[in-house]
Amino acid sequence: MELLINMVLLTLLAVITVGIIRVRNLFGVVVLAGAYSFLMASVMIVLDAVDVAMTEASVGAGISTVLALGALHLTKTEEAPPRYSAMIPLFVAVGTGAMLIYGTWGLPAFGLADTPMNTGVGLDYLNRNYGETNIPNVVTSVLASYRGFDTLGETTVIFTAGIGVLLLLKRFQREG
Amino acid sequence: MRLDTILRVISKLFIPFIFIFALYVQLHGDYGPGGGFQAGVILAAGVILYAIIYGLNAAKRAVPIRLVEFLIPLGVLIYGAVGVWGLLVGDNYLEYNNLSHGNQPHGQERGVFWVEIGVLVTVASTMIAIFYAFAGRGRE
Amino acid sequence: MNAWPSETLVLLALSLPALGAVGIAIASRIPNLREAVTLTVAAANFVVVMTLLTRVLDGERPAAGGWEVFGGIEIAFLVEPFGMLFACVAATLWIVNSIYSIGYMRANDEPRQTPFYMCFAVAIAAAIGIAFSGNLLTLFLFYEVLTVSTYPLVTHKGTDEAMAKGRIYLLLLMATSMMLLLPAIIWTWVAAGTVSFAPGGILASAGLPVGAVAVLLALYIFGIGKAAVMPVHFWLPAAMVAPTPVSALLHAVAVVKAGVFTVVKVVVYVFGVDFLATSGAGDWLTYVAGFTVVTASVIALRQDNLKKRLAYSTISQLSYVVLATAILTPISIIGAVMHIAAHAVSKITLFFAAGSIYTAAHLTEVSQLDGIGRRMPWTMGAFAIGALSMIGVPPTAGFLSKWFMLSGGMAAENWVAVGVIFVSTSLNASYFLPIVYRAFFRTPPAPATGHEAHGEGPFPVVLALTITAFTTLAMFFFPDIPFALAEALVGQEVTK
Amino acid sequence: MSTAPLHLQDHLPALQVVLPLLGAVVAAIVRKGPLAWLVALAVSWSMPFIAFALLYEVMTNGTISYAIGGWAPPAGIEYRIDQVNAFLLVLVSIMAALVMTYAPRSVANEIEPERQGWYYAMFLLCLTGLLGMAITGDAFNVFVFMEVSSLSMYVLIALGRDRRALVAAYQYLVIGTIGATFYVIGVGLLFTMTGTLNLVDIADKLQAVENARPVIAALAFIGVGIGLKLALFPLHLWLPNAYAYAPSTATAFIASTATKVAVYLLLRFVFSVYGVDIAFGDTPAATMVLVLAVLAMVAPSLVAIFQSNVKRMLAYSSVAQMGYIMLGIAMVSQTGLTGGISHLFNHAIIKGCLFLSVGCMVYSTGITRIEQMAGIGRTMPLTMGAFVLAGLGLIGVPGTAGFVSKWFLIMAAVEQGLWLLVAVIVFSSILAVIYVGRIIEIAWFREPVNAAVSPRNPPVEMLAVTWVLALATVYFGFDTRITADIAGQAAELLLAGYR
Amino acid sequence: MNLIREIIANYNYLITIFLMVAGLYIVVAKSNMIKTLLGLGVFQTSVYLLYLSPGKILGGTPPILDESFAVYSNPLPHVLILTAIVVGVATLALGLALVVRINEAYGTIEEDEIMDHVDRDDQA
Repeated sequence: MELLINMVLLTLLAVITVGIIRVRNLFGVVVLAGAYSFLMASVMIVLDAVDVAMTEASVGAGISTVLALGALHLTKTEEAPPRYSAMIPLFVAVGTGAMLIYGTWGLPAFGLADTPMNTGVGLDYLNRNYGETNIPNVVTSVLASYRGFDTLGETTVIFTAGIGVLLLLKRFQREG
Repeated sequence: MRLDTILRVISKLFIPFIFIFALYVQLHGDYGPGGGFQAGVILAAGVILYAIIYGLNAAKRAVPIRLVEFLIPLGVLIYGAVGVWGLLVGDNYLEYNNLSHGNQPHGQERGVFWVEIGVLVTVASTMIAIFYAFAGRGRE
Repeated sequence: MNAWPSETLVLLALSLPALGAVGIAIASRIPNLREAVTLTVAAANFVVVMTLLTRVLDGERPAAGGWEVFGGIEIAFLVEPFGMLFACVAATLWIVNSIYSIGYMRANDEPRQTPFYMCFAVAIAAAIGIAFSGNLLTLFLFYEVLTVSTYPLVTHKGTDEAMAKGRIYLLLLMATSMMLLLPAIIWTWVAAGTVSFAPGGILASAGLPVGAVAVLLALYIFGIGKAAVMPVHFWLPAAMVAPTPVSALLHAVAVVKAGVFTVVKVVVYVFGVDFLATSGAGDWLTYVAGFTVVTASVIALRQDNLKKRLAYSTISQLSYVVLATAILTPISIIGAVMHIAAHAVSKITLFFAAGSIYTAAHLTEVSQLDGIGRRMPWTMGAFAIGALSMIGVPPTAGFLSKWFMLSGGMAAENWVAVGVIFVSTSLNASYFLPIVYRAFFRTPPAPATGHEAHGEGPFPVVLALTITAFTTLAMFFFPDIPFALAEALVGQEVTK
Repeated sequence: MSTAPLHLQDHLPALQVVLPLLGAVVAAIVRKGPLAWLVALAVSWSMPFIAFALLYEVMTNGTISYAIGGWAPPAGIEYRIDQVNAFLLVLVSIMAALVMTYAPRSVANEIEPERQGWYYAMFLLCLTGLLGMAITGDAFNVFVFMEVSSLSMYVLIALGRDRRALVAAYQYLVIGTIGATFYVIGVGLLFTMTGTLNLVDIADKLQAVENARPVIAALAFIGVGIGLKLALFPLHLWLPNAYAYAPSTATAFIASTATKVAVYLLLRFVFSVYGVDIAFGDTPAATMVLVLAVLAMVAPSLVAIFQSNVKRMLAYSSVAQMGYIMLGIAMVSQTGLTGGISHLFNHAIIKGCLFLSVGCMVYSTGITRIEQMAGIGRTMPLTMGAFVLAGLGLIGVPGTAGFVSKWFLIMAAVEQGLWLLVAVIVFSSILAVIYVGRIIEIAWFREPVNAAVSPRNPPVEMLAVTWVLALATVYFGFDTRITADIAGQAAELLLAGYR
Repeated sequence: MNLIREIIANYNYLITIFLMVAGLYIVVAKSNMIKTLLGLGVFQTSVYLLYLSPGKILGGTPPILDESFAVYSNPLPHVLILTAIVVGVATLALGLALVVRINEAYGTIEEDEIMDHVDRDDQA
């Protein structure tokens, strides 16, 4: 059952992506992107990544969409027809895909418990978490404590982006 | 016009709940899905909604831009400071074990709590600031 | 000064000209003071070098430096007889050339004289660095410094032509040294495990196959573009755009001498004469050098521009040195060494004369020189002496060196070399003597042809060229010092 | 209940990254340009001391491992410092300190007052990111700091005065993100196959992996991703405009550090994590990199000759110099790596000096186009004097730092009998002679024109810093203890791998 | 039959790869900057799947410890992807800001048109 839902949702994702490629009206594209994020979020729920799903929903479908719309509001909403043939890009993309298929075909099958990844550090966290931190949500404890430095970096990234956007867009009295 | 007023009324009722929800997500992050980042985004969403309905200037009156610009670095500062706190009690950077008189789990909870606060502050304020910047760019 | 340790003297000889450059820069506002600085430093440097000379003649081999740069390779100096000779040439001619420059630069009021004197001083420093260098790395370092410091001198005029020629000069010398010489040095390092000059050479024991040795030698010979062995000689005629004192520096004092000096030094101290002679890896050199000698002379014969003719004569005279080296007998090597000194003094005389003519009469072509000897007896007298020395007629320095080369060639039964020397001697005669003849025995054209009355060149100019001409003669009658040094050089060779 | 006293020296690894981070925060809070600069200056001058302390520690007591958050790796994030990255930390922090000293008036000249405070914050964030990438021993942590540095770099570049700066920043953003994502894909594959993120841990888990395909694919992705970051020809297209239109200080700093850190990452993965056997044993990687390196040494140099903007010319030469470095790596030999790594250092100094002297010129005259530089050497002798010295270093004239690294590279090629490579190396340095010589000729031997005639003198601190680097170029041409020697040790370490 | 099992076992990866290729294609092929950035988003999102899928254990539950569950999915990928999402949105915000500025400077957000302007600037 899990498996089936998972596959259905994924297929829908693929369909929407095609839409994103083909639609020329940028508003439409942004809306599709929002839907894409929602689907992605639900896939994440199926994959038991509830925190991630929540974030993806609020960020991908929420903030990103708002920002994109804001940007559209400041620029224009129709995509010009392509000037050059899309052969080379297609080649690049397909090449990457081929490399990926080559690479991923050796990956462990979906949903198994005894893969190196699921017997590695991840399991370790699950086992030791209770003794070391009183935080039932292992994601939170790993995020904020075991790999807290990543999260500091992540916060720094947000900080950087925030200041960056202000540097680029904020109007100071002198100009304008 | 009427529609608009309805919208305003509803949202007036709605926005406080958004903030409460954000608070819940923030504090409940230890036990269920959620945490500083998600809460921050939701908080920002609330303000953005307010701005969309009552206009940018109203929002800027409610949440002044200077404050936001001050909060962005503050969050990181809080986070970084927790790490320094770890140093001060003689542990490694970002180590929480002795933040609460050597009681490791408590120390961890305390550290995580403050860290999440830091994340919340930076994320929320950044999102708001970015929204202000984009929205403000349009005028004149 | 005699009390000072030799190491100090070596370092002093290296640093004095460099310091001189700084002094010149400081004094740039007051020309007289600036020239005073140049002359004093040159004189001081001369004294230092001479003091070293006495010690080297006493058999001392002063060393200095020894700062490790990487992986056991040092910046090191070792004064051996041959280097000593080159240093003497450079130090002596620096004084004379400075005197001459002062006269020339002022008479033709050239622009930007401060950078000129600065670069000149640096070039001298580089030349002495080459002379005293104790290993290939040090030599290469100063070799490139010399290239870089002379580039502004070549482009001194600042005209588009000067810059175009400057480009050729810089590119050719840089290209050869970086693309051929540097790999050759590194190859030597990898093969022999050292790059220090050693009597008898360092490659003999490296166990390279003969073919590889020949290739390596080729990398060296053509990598040392300053030796102007054809086909890497273009830069020398190109550099004729520079003012005469610079030409003198290039042709006599530093640059080309640095080239042939390096060639001889590499053959003697890196390959080792015996090793080359026995392995036969150097035989091809005779032909290349011989070809250059003859071809360059032929070209010189066809030049009407005086400085161009002198330039090509230089190319051929340089290959005399290479040829003499390629004969690979002690006698011929002595000849090579002697010829470096002999050619230096004679060729500088010729260039001084050419410059003097240009300054006084603004003439550049051979065909314009009819009867000029009457107006400028000193200049043309000196020119005649220089020319005779070039041809190798006694009583001039050129005779001695050629004599040794010939006897060396005979001894080695290297008939190619011998033949080349005979042919080119006749060629030399046929492109120098006509000039002397015109100058003295042709009647000067009527003033109508824009031949305004003029006398000798400026005093410093005439003084300088008289000194060098006199030296050219003196070296024939008192060849003891260069001879002693040369013998010391091969002496090590023979006893080895 | 243990509150041991605080021993700062034990926490230098953390401080190396946290100080600039907090510095950036403070700078962003104070907001006023001059104040922010003071903060940035204080922080960036503390960096070299920490870096040297770490280097000394490593040289004396070997590798340092620091567990962030007190969680022993692989559960926690480990900071792991050995000769290789200690060397890099020194380089990056020194460049930061120098550029920051140089900065105030140049920035005041190029950035509006209101933006300056945040500009310095961005600068420190960039520094944080680079140091973080260099110091961490955790594959994913690398990614996080890669993004910190990248995002701040995009902003720094976009702040250039020319409108082309915006486009350059945008293109760099797109390409940089693709690169980072490729890197993450690679790490993801590794993570899936090994179940860990700690580099050392990955290294020894890789032995057990029987199915090699995902592992090799991971290497490919990581390689391409980092290749984009370090502008490995032909993935360099973002670089020239980025360098050309960014503010002088940003260009100088980025050009001398960012690509170097990327190279370090590549070295780390290829040699330490994968090890020579896996990386080069059953893949054509070495040959491919060799070919690319050769192309990189020639093609961009040719392009550089025909540039009309001096900063762009230097940018293309940077791409070519990366070719030298990659060549040293691709020869997979002690000597080659020594050459490559020492060139990392030498090129940073040389390029830093060149861009800083151009910065002085821009400050005084606003000139960046080459034909306008006519005669500027006579009106600004000090500035262009430094340019000439560093230019000679770029060519690799003996007595300059550039010569040392070239010596090792040629030597490596000769050792392996790769005569063609020798030819390429020397040929591309002749190309350097051409494009540097062109500038020198125009700057010194042409008659000055309009703007170049009467420039305002560049401030003393700008000239001072530029000359410090110029003299360093000469100094490291003779004293190679902190370049070639340490590079040699680093090379040994890398060839040994993590196992 | 066997192939189908193979495909089911690797379905997540296949979709992941498809999304990657699609995203990359948008980035490289499209000239419109906003669309490019959205494509970049798709490209990054696909990585989320690459990390999350292998972390899923069939029959497992979200990694929130509780007596009533025994099998949990791997928490580590979740943490990493949280960070990745943040990076994604940060990049998007910055990119859009740049696009807005570019639009103000050049009056268009079509990259090939802008490159024409850039070339003209280079000539001038």
